[in-house]
Amino acid sequence: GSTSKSDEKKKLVIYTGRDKNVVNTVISKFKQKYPDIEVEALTMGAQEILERVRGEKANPQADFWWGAPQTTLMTAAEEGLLESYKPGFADKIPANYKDAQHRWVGEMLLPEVIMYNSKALKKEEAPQDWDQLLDPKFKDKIVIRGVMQSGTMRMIYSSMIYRLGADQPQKGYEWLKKLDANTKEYTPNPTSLYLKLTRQEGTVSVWNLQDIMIQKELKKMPVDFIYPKSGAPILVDGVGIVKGAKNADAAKKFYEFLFEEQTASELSKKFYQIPTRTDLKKPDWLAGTELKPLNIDWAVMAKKEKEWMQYWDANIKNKGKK
Amino acid sequence: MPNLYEGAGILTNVKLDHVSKYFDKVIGVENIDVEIRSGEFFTFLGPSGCGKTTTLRMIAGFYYPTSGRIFFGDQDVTYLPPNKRNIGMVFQNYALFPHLTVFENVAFGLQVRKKSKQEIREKVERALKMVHLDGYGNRRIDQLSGGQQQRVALARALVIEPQILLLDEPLSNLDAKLREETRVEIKRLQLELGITTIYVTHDQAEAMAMSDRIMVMKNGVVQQVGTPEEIYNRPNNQFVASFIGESNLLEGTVEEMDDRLVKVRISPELVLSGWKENAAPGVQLKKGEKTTVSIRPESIREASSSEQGEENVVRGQVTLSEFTGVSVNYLTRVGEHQLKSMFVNRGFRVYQRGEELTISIPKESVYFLG
Amino acid sequence: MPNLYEGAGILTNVKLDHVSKYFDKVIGVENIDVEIRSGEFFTFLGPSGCGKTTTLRMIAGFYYPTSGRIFFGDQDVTYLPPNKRNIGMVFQNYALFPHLTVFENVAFGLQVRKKSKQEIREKVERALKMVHLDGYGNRRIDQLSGGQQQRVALARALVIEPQILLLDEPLSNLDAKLREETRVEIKRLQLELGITTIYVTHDQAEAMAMSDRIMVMKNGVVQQVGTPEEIYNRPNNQFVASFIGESNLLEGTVEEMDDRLVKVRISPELVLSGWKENAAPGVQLKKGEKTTVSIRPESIREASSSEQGEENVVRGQVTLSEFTGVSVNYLTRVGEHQLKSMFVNRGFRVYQRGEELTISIPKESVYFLG
Amino acid sequence: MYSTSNHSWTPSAMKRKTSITSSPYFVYVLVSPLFLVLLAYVIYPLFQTFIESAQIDGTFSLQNYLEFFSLKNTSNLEALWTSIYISILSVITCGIVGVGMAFLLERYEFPGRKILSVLVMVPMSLPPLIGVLSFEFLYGKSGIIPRAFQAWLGLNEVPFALSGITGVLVVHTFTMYTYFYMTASAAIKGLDPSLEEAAASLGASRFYIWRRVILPMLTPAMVASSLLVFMISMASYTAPLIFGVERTMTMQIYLSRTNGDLDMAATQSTILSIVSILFLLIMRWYQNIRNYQNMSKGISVHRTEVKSKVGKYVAMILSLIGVMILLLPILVLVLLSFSVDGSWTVEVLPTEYTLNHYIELFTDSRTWRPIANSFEMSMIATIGNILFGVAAAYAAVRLKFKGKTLLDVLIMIPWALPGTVVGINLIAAFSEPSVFSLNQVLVGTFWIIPLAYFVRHLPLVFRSTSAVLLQMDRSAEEAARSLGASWWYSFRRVVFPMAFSGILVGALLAFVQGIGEFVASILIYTSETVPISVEIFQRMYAFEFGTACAYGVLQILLILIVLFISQKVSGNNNITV
Ligand SMILES: Nc1ncnc2c1ncn2[C@@H]1O[C@H](COP(=O)(O)OP(=O)(O)OP(=O)(O)O)[C@@H](O)[C@H]1O
Ligand SMILES: Nc1ncnc2c1ncn2[C@@H]1O[C@H](COP(=O)(O)OP(=O)(O)OP(=O)(O)O)[C@@H](O)[C@H]1O
Ligand SMILES: [Fe+3]
Ligand SMILES: [Mg+2]
Ligand SMILES: [Mg+2]
Repeated sequence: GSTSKSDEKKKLVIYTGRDKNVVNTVISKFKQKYPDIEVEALTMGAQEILERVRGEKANPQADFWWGAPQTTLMTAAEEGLLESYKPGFADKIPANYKDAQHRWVGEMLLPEVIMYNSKALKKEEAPQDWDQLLDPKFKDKIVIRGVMQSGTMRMIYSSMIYRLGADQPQKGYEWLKKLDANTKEYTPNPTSLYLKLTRQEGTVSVWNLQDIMIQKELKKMPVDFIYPKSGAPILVDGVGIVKGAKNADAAKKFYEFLFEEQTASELSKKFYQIPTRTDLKKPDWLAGTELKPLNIDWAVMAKKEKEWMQYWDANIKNKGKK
Repeated sequence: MPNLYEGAGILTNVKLDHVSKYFDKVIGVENIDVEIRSGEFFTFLGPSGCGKTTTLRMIAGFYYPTSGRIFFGDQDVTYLPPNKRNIGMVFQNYALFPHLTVFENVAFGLQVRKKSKQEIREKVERALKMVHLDGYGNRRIDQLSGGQQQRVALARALVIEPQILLLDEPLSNLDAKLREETRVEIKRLQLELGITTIYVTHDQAEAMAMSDRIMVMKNGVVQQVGTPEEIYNRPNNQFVASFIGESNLLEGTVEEMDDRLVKVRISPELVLSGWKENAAPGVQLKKGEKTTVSIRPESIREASSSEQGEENVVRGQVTLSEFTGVSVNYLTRVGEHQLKSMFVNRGFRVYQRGEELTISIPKESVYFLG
Repeated sequence: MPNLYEGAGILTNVKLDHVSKYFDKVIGVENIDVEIRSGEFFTFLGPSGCGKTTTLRMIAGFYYPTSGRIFFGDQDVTYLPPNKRNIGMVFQNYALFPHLTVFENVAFGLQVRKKSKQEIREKVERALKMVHLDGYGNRRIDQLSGGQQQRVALARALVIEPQILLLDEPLSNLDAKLREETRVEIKRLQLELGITTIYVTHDQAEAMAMSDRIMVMKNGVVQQVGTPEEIYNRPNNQFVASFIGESNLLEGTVEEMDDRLVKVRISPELVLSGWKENAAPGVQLKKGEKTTVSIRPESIREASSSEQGEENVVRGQVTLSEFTGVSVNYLTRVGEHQLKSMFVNRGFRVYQRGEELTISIPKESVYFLG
Repeated sequence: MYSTSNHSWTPSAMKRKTSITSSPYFVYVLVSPLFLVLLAYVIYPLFQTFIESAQIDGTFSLQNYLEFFSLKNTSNLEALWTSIYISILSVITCGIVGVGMAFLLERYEFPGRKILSVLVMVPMSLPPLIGVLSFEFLYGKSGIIPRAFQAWLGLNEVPFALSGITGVLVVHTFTMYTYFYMTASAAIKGLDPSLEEAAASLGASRFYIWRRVILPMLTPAMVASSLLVFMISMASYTAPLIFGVERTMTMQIYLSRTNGDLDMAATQSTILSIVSILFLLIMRWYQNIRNYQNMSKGISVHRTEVKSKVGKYVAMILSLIGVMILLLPILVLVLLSFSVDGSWTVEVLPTEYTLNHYIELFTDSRTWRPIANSFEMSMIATIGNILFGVAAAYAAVRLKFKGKTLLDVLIMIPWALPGTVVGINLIAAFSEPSVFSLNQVLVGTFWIIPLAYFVRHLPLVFRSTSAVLLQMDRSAEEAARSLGASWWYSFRRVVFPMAFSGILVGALLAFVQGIGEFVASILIYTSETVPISVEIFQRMYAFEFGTACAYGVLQILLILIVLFISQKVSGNNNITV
């Protein structure tokens, strides 16, 4: 049963993949607005959220799932872990950024871009487009976040294959093989990716725009991004209500709150999020960059990704140099 | 719960009812059937590995018999846990508590019985004094010599004044003086408190001196149960005769026999006569038949020259002469036989190897084992 | 470095040069100064806790002396590691390797010496046979009885035929038969191979029977070193007299004295005379002065009625009568004194507590301890 | 009989009592609670895992297993092989380092030995997440040591860097040698000193004695730690990942799960546990061949002799070096906690230092909550481990009953599985009320984490306790019983104190593991019970690397205090000079 007595505080349990600072900011604002709702936010990786929600399916503990790549959300939706709910702002979000049955909705866009060490390389010296990554001059200068464990990376790599023709992945494989040849190392986690980059074990990588901005602006790390000329795969990071949520009301309130203009623009300013809502103003820090997406059919990607990545893992990874 | 610990006055005979114990296929003991009377001092005697410890451990409750039952009084205790048996045990390997001091080791059983601090202190000190370890209370066990450790084990078992005392070679590492004193002390306690005591020793003299009855075992099988005199003077078989004390075992043929006397020819040079009644139970002597004669070395005397040629007086050559302080032991060759004899050291002249010696074997010391 | 393992022919006398060992403040042994001759069978004898094991462990190299030096032959071995000493040792606590079988335990020392498989097999089997454990080779140590374990320990030390053999109560858990046999075996090995043997035992008879010389200790201090006869018949002091065998120690005053005979009054009822030369080293007897007389119980005889009233013949009341098989022991009260006596069991009549008994004390058995 | 006594009981009253406790089946009464608990927390989830792996669309099928072993796609087989290979090597390296350190620190007395013997345990307190990173900082391509060499030798490139299997082994050795160290120390302490003397008297050299007497006598301890190390290496995730050894069983499981291949993941988990169980069975068999129980008569003297001066100093220097090497990664953490995030780039050592991370920690009122949480939950779990683990070890070593091996296997399985799998199993088992959870939903409550720690770390106490019990002469316990002590009394006064060293080792390992546990915690923690590891993870996730390190340092310090106190409690008095 959900919260019963009126004098008792209502509760809201959020599983979130967002960083602590984002969570704190949003929740304290939310609490100002809804002082009678007690919010519990548990931070973990998207994969862990999926595992937890899966495990708790019979007796869900969470109400709101805040933050996971759309592929994960799609899996969860397929497994029946997400509640179908159409929020009030739904119309302001383009159809390709949300589930048709409203089991999840994209909150922000994560363009995947090229990252470089701005202390070691000048902006002009860095690769300007995907294909330039294959340039021999970047041999052993590229470090990549371990592909198989990272939703982001799998997405980028699949996009590269898709880009060169989804029906004939061989081309994409070739491309990735060349990239592998130039890659010095795959790092086990984002932290060590940044560490290796700043410590100049490598100078170039690919990663998502938001993180790069945070590192650059908030952490004063010597990194910067280059938006590939031919366009970037834009990942959608979304949210949803857990199926069987005990505090569905509160979850809906939070849902709406999260997408309010004020919240979204604050997150955008402070944490470099690019909101999915089309009706909002483009953040200042994006001035001059055109968000050109690669043209990708996510349904096809989702179907193929597993096969492609397994192939990559088995046949390409660490084999490019031979 | 019954207060077993206030044991005084309780009669505790221990009955082993056809008890056997096998270790997989190895025989520990087989079919032991004996009753140890309440308040008795009972000794298990037998060669190393004959099953003494095994039997004791079954009585203590550390082994369950493979078959058979054990009773304390009327109560079947075969499967009763050891701590319910009100026994005190000295283990062959001491089994001291290494993490406790000497005092704490001895106090352990009293603490279990929830005695007052005061009483524990007094009793432990008395017990330590008894084994000459007063002043060692605070020592750690590993700071004691082997014999001292054994004494702690002894004190620990005695201090609780149990109803049944199981002693597995409790004095094996002590010197004669201390053994003697401790023996007296154990005996005193046993008599005073009416404790049923079961004693394992490798020392026959000790067994003889202390026991009310002795059980002689061999390869897990009981050979004889009886008083020290019975066992010594009327052994059931050759094994008992030779195991308890020294014995000359000689095979021969009954040559002559009348109502009282039997004459046995051992060898051309050696004919012995003895009293007919001196025969092991069940032995039927018949003229012309084989028999085995047992003679204790200490019963043999040096014959004076005047006795020469008398019955049971023979002359031989000393092949081994051994001085033990108390006595001189000889091996004397008579024909093909070597006769052991033991002469008490009274300042007699000591014969050396090779010398001739005339010995006399009293008729009453010739025992027929059949 | 000399190859100690090929020991045959090397003379190994063991010299303890003013050796002391303290454990913090506790005295282990103090100022031991003795030389054990090559090939000798030397015994440490003394009450429990007197420092026998401590001394042995210093010779083995497990303790370093607090002061003093130890020599094997000319070589100072005080700090030489044990494994370089070519010793064989039987530990008082056996110290068997629980993770190895009987065979492996015994073979250990031979494997260290890199003997061939064949040789090891043969030697181990012979050693096991010697201690009557043939067929036990594959047993685990925890499947043996106490005495069997001790025998494994013995076999393990003997099989390597070391130059120096250190035996710490190696027979304490064996029965008389087996002790006897093993003693003979040890002795044989020792003589055959010229092994210097240092033996610790609590059994004086054993010590007497086997030893070339004996060192008697008390509280860590040496009391006397000498042959068994010397120690038994001419003890240095009261302690030795009473520790080695039984002794009646009686205090009295020298009443009469001539060139050969001394007469001592012990009590109004008891006057003893003995030969003057029977006195401990350094004892000066003077008329009117106090002296202590030592009489061995076994030297006391039952007096025939005809001897009544003669010198050294006294009448008393039996206060304790103990049958040990070999002998009957009496305590006889004469005035305020209790005289221990031991009569060999020859089927004599056994006096009971309370009966009157007349005893005779041979003059040659009266020894003056000063 | 007994009629003369004036108490009121009758033989029949006694008989009733006897009939329960004396029955040969009594032991089953004793051990069945153990089995019940294990059934609930181990078998049940594991069985479900197996069912999942052997079911395709609701019908039984071994398809997944065929696929696993198919030669068409060998990545699973490769992963299995790599995992086994790494695990065996890890056992060997951990054994060498752990036993070596135990030998130096237990057998030699030198100034500072006590401090070193605490420090040597510190590596196990290394927080798993940032801990592995510190290796990167130390030995990675841009690590302090390679860069120092590069600078020193004036090279263009770093001369060496840790990677691949070597890297994994270094990390494994570093983080897991403590299993060997601690169990071996306890065993060396409990070893009958007269055995060494006996061997020496038979002419054996030090080395020979070690080879033939001491090491074999340490078998129970070594078997215990080998099992622990092997299994956790099999389940190791981060270390192989960091050093680019990606084809491991855990990685395969992870990938299967992210791919949504749940039945394949279940298959892989099952195979992982089967390998670990096989290893367990082999080790048990090996251990059971021989007897390790102290058989000497009486209590042997501990040798009081100081060894040669040279040996003493060599030992001192060796252990000092050992400890320094072992402490390096922790020192790096300390260094990082004081350096400005992102400032340390191409230099050998950080250039800018700051106290900010600590200030941040100490000014945040919530800093202590996770620490308190972790200590509390780990403590609860450890107490449970002691109660249950010691009882189970006692039963397994001392009692005779059928199903001992099964008990052993059951206890060890949670250790053999990857933490994630354990976490997921627990969620699955306790997200609905069941008999085993006393009809409570444990998921989302405080109790689920202590329960996870308990189940997962039970093997530590169980193993180390059984190792000492195997070594301990059981006759002391018999003596206590013969003196009238009930089972419980003699357990309390004799068995427990005599086995204390082993129990303490297990308890410490369990406690420290609990404090560091992350993989399962992240799946089951609630906002009330954020453990320190999750907190560190969150800081790292928010890119507050320095603060995360500072947090880690705090954790290490606290663990160090615990270790130090326990060292004092255990009264390290076996070596006296
Ligand atoms: N480690 C130790 N610490 C303190 N005192 C000790 C230590 N070892 C032995 N002692 C003491 O030193 C004395 C001599 O001991 P030792 O073991 O040499 O006696 P022992 O003659 O062999 O006696 P036993 O016949 O009982 O074995 C004893 O009083 C003993 O208590
Ligand atoms: N656990 C066991 N497994 C196999 N055989 C055993 C075991 N325990 C004892 N035995 C065997 O049982 C027999 C009897 O052993 P027990 O310990 O009772 O002998 P004992 O009479 O006490 O001998 P000792 O005087 O040498 O102590 C021995 O032959 C011994 O080898
Ligand atoms: Fe004896
Ligand atoms: Mg025995
Ligand atoms: Mg001794």
